[in-house]
Amino acid sequence: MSTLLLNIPVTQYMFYFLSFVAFLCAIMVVASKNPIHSILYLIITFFAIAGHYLLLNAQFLAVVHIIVYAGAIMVLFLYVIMMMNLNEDTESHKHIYLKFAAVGSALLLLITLVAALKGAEKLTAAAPLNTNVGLIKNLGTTLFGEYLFPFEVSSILLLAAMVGAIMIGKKDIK
Amino acid sequence: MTGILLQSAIISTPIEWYILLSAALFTIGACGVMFKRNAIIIFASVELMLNAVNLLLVAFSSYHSDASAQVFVFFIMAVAAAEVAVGLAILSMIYRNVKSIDIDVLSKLRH
Amino acid sequence: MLTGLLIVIPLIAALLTFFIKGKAARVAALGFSILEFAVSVFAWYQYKTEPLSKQLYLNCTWIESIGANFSVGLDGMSLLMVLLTTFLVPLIILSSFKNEYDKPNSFYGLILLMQMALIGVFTTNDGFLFYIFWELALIPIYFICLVWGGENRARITFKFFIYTLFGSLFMLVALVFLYQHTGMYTGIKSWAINDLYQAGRSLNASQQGYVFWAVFLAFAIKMPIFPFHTWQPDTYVNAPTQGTMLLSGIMLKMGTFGMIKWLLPVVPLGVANWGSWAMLLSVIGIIYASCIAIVQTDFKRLIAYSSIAHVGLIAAGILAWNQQGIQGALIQMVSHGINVVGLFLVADILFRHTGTREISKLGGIRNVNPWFAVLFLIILLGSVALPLTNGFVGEFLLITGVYGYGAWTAAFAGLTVILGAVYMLRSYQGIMLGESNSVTAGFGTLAPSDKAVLIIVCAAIIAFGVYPQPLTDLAEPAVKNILSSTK
Amino acid sequence: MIKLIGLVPLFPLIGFIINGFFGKKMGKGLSGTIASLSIAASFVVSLLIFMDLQKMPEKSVVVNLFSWINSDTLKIPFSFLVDPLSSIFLLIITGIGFLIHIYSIGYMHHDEGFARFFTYLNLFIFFMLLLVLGNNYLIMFVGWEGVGLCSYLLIGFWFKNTEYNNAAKKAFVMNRIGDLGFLLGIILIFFTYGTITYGDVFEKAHTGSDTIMTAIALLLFVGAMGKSAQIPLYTWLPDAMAGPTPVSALIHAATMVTAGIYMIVRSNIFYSSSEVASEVVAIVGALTALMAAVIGCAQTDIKKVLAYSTVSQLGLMFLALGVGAYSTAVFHVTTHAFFKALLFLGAGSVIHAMSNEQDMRKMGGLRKALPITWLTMGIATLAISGFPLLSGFFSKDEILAHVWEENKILWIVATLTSLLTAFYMFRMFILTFHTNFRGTAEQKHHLHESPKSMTIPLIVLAILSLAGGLLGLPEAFHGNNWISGYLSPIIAHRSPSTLSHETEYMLMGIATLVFICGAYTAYNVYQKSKVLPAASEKDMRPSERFIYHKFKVDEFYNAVITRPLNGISVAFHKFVESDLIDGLVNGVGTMVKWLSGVIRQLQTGNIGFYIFSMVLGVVAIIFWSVLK
Repeated sequence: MSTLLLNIPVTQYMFYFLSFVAFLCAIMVVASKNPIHSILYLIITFFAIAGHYLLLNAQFLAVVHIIVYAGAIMVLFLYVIMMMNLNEDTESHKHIYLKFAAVGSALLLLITLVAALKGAEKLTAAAPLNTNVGLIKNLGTTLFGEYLFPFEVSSILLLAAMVGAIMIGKKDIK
Repeated sequence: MTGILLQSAIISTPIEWYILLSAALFTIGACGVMFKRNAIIIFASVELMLNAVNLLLVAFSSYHSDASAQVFVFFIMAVAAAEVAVGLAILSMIYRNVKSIDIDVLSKLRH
Repeated sequence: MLTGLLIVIPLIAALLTFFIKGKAARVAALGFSILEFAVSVFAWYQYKTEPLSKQLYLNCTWIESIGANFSVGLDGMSLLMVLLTTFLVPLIILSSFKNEYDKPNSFYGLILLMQMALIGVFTTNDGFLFYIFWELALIPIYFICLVWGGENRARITFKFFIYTLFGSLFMLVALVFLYQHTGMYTGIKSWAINDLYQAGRSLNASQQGYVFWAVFLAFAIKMPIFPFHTWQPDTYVNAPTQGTMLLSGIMLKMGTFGMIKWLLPVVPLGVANWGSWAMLLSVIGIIYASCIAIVQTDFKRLIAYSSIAHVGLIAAGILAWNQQGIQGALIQMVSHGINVVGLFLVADILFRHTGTREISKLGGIRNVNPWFAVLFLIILLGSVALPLTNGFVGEFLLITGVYGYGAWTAAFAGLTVILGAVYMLRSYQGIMLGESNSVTAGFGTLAPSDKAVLIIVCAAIIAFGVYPQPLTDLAEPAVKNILSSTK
Repeated sequence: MIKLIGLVPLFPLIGFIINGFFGKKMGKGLSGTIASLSIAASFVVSLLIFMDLQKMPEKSVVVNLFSWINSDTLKIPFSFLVDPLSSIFLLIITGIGFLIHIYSIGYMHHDEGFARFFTYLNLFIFFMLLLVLGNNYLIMFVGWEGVGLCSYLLIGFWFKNTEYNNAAKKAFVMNRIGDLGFLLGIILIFFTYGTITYGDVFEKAHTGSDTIMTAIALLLFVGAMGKSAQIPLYTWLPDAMAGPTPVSALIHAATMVTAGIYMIVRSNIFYSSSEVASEVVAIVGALTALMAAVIGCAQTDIKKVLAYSTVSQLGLMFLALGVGAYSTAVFHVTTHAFFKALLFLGAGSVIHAMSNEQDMRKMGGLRKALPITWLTMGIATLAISGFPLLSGFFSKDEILAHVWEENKILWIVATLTSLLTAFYMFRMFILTFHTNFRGTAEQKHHLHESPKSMTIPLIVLAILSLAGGLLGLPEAFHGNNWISGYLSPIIAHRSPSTLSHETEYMLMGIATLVFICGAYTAYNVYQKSKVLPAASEKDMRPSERFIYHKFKVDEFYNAVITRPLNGISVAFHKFVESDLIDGLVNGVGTMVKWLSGVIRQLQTGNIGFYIFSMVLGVVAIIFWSVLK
């Protein structure tokens, strides 16, 4: 492993860099008091994750991820925050014990998660690595072949969500 | 070109690192959900958690050379989008009525 | 086919009745119930000519994956219960003609729905279906009591509902447990009654004990047997009279019938080990309920307790598990159904004409309306099992059956003969005899519908008392059958 | 003719139905006529059947009507048996029944419930006939309970009076206590012999063990105790005098109360096979006879005196049964039916004349106003007291002779009873008909002899009371004791009398002496010294008051049975039911509710808390699965 690390430093460094950015920004999402900042940090996190996707050979997914999350969802978030005029930190502070408890239990979660996954049997990569899985062509065949029905169902879900959002958002419902 | 670059990425980085990263992101998300009171930030934290899972899925997908996991990521995205759309609509509705999205204020269900 | 028809007719009738507005609903309901009675009589005729006729059985695949079938059929025992149901429901509907109920269409619709569920319970040969009908019967009566009941109806009906449901859940667990043990040889699990019998008998003694108590609890609450009876008097008093009649006249028989068909043949070892405890409860219940009936002041409540006493004797007869005991139980189930409907109608008439059911406030109605007194007396005699009334045939066989179980048990169970006379005559004297007072002086004449029901009930009481052959003919072979299958 | 036995109970049934449905509309004359005619028809048929039976060699005929209850081996047909025993009872029931129907037409003439009275009376005859005609124990039981019902209805005939109603209820419930014993006896017979048909049971009787036979005999005797008013179930009979007097005559003297004797004679095989049972019967009978006679001496109500006299005579009959003199008991039933019915009807005539006054202290000197009643009642009094050569003399003497043979102590008791009987009967007779009139002037003004319809039955019964002894003329009088010979086919073990004629003459002499003593004492006290019973309770001596209150047995029962039962019932109702059992049931509900209240605190409504606990839960689950 160490030889690999020496031999191919570029991707390794990219991994470290992206991970560092993602981790830091994620913390900032939670830590910053201004909601707008939070969302902006979240966007950076998403970009970092998209970078990971690229590293992992999932190019199409990376693109979609940016379009959907950073492009659509986060804009929606910002839009709503702006609309509500929440750009300042309006929230009163939670009790300090509660914060400790939250952080504590989160750490507990982390430990258990890591422990659980560590206990899993050693993973070995599939022998011939197929670099083409992340290509549109491949994804398309899988999506419209094996997962055609769930795909259609998810479209209904989206439609329902859309209708629901409009219905809820309407000002006065008779 | 990219293929070569990325092929080496998955070989060079053991899967455990991805696991660790996703776990960390997931935990941060959970932490945010737990101690923030602003409903929108809670939403954002949930998104973070979802993305942590997505990341793990993609990592395993590459590892096993299996496209299915990436398809699942699509579905998760779809669900996340739906959730955000409805959730934010509800929040704006609540804000319109209660003038707050502080979850501690929203404890009407109790009674 | 006929059996299917018997279940479907009330269902359709109920649905149609829901859509009929106003008073026409009760006429329609009466018509439908009489039609149903006619069909059941035809089924009886069919049974007489060809007992195993295909007409009487229906078996359709229903939920194949769990081996549940829509399987219904009429043997002598079921036919007896079905005839009781179809005979009583028109009477119950007719007896309501003088009561003005809100939303009559729902009221009569629910009665018919109830009839459907009851017939289902009595005819089904499939454990899964049995449970469904069993619970289905609870729903209409719940609404009847809740919507048209007396003052405390919400609390009391809730208690009744939860209590019986609680018991039924134990039965469900036991049935599922039995189901898991079916198909030992074939490997195919099934809810068919014979498979459940086989499964039950293959269990070891302690397992059978658990199944016995779980199922017994459900039946004991439904009947009810001491000490699971406390929901019953309140419910009987608070429910509208027709609801009470349905509860005591027919629904109670679900429990006793269930014991004969769904409990004792299933777990013979459980019965052998624990039956004596159940018997003890039944016998205690007889004496206990009779004693309480003696000091009741409300006539309806008195009947409620007398009903507990009677049911205790029926249960004791069943638990004795011999020809006379079970046959007596079946006949007494029919007799008790008829008598108790008559008694509750009397209580209702008293309340309608005088505004009270307190025995101490009544008195001297005999002076005002001698015919009512005579009809009441006949029903009462049926209830205290005077020979040549229907009550005697059943009670004699029951005591004989219990004697076969144990002489002292029979002696204690037989105390009902004495105590029954005490509380019944006491109430008769309080209500009917003596000088009439301001409450009873204006009692007036009976409405034609009431009179008709009372006369039919009295005629049945005497007819079956003098010539019980039709009942025994139905019951005897069925009981022999079920006894020989457990030997 | 015998095949038409079904007609015998059918006529009263028809009479009952006609009177029941149309009695009120028909008017009194027609209603009474139909009722009496139906009994007359029955009587005629019974008589014909009786004649037929004499000619038959086998002396017993079974007539099957239909099969009644069927349950596997328990097969109970509705069938009738005609044999010497039932034929005698048929004649008594229909004959005396007919006379009393005639009498009632006059007696009840002013009553508004006239038709109802005859309805009940006809129904009673119907059930009584079923009782004696049945060919198995259950049919007997049908009649048994049926007559109990009629007794209930007739005691409470004047249903506006609470006291009468209570008496009726008491009679029914006490009878039911006996009935339960009877029923259990029947069931035991079934389980022992597999049948309850008389012929089959008696044939196999000895296959049962001694204990079982004793048990059967005792259980049946419990039934007889209730119906025939023996200790301890006798207290209902005196109270039963609340009914109209013809009812007392028919039901509570002549017929229904003798059902117990009929039943024991019918099942005599069990008693003759069981020493214990016979002894119990004899002792209970003797005690009842003596006790009732003592109480009878202190009563002032004319009907009460007769009621206790009935109880006492029934006791004598049971004493006879207990010593194995079955046919003698039937003989005494017959003669007793004659003279006791006569006494009651005579008393009824007196009461009728006295405008419903029953207290003997307010009567006296009625001889002139009521000559026929005086004469007939005089005959009956002589008969019951054992005046030589009258019916009661023979039957009672026969009983005494049999008791003498078996047990001298019981004989003394029985003789003492006879003495008391003579005393209180003459006391009653003298207080009623002789000495001075003590009633009000108005009553005196109204005094009249009863109408023909009432006096004719009196005369007929008086003749029967005079001549009834001919039925069982003892050998000592060169008679052949017809009744004993006639009944012999149905008696399993006959113990022919071994007494020499000399002893018999001696016993008769003693009986006569006893009669004279009793009668003379009464004459001395009430006629000569003109002693009157104390006018009110205060004037009585303590012992007298104690007897007047019937040894306080009613109070004793009240304290020992009725009140504890009520107490237990109230306790059950108030405490066990609502607090204990329902409390437990509701307690479960309350507990769930309380628990929910506690757990509900977790539902803070704070989303953060929910998420927090969710995370902890997830951690716990993962942790647990990892550890596993």
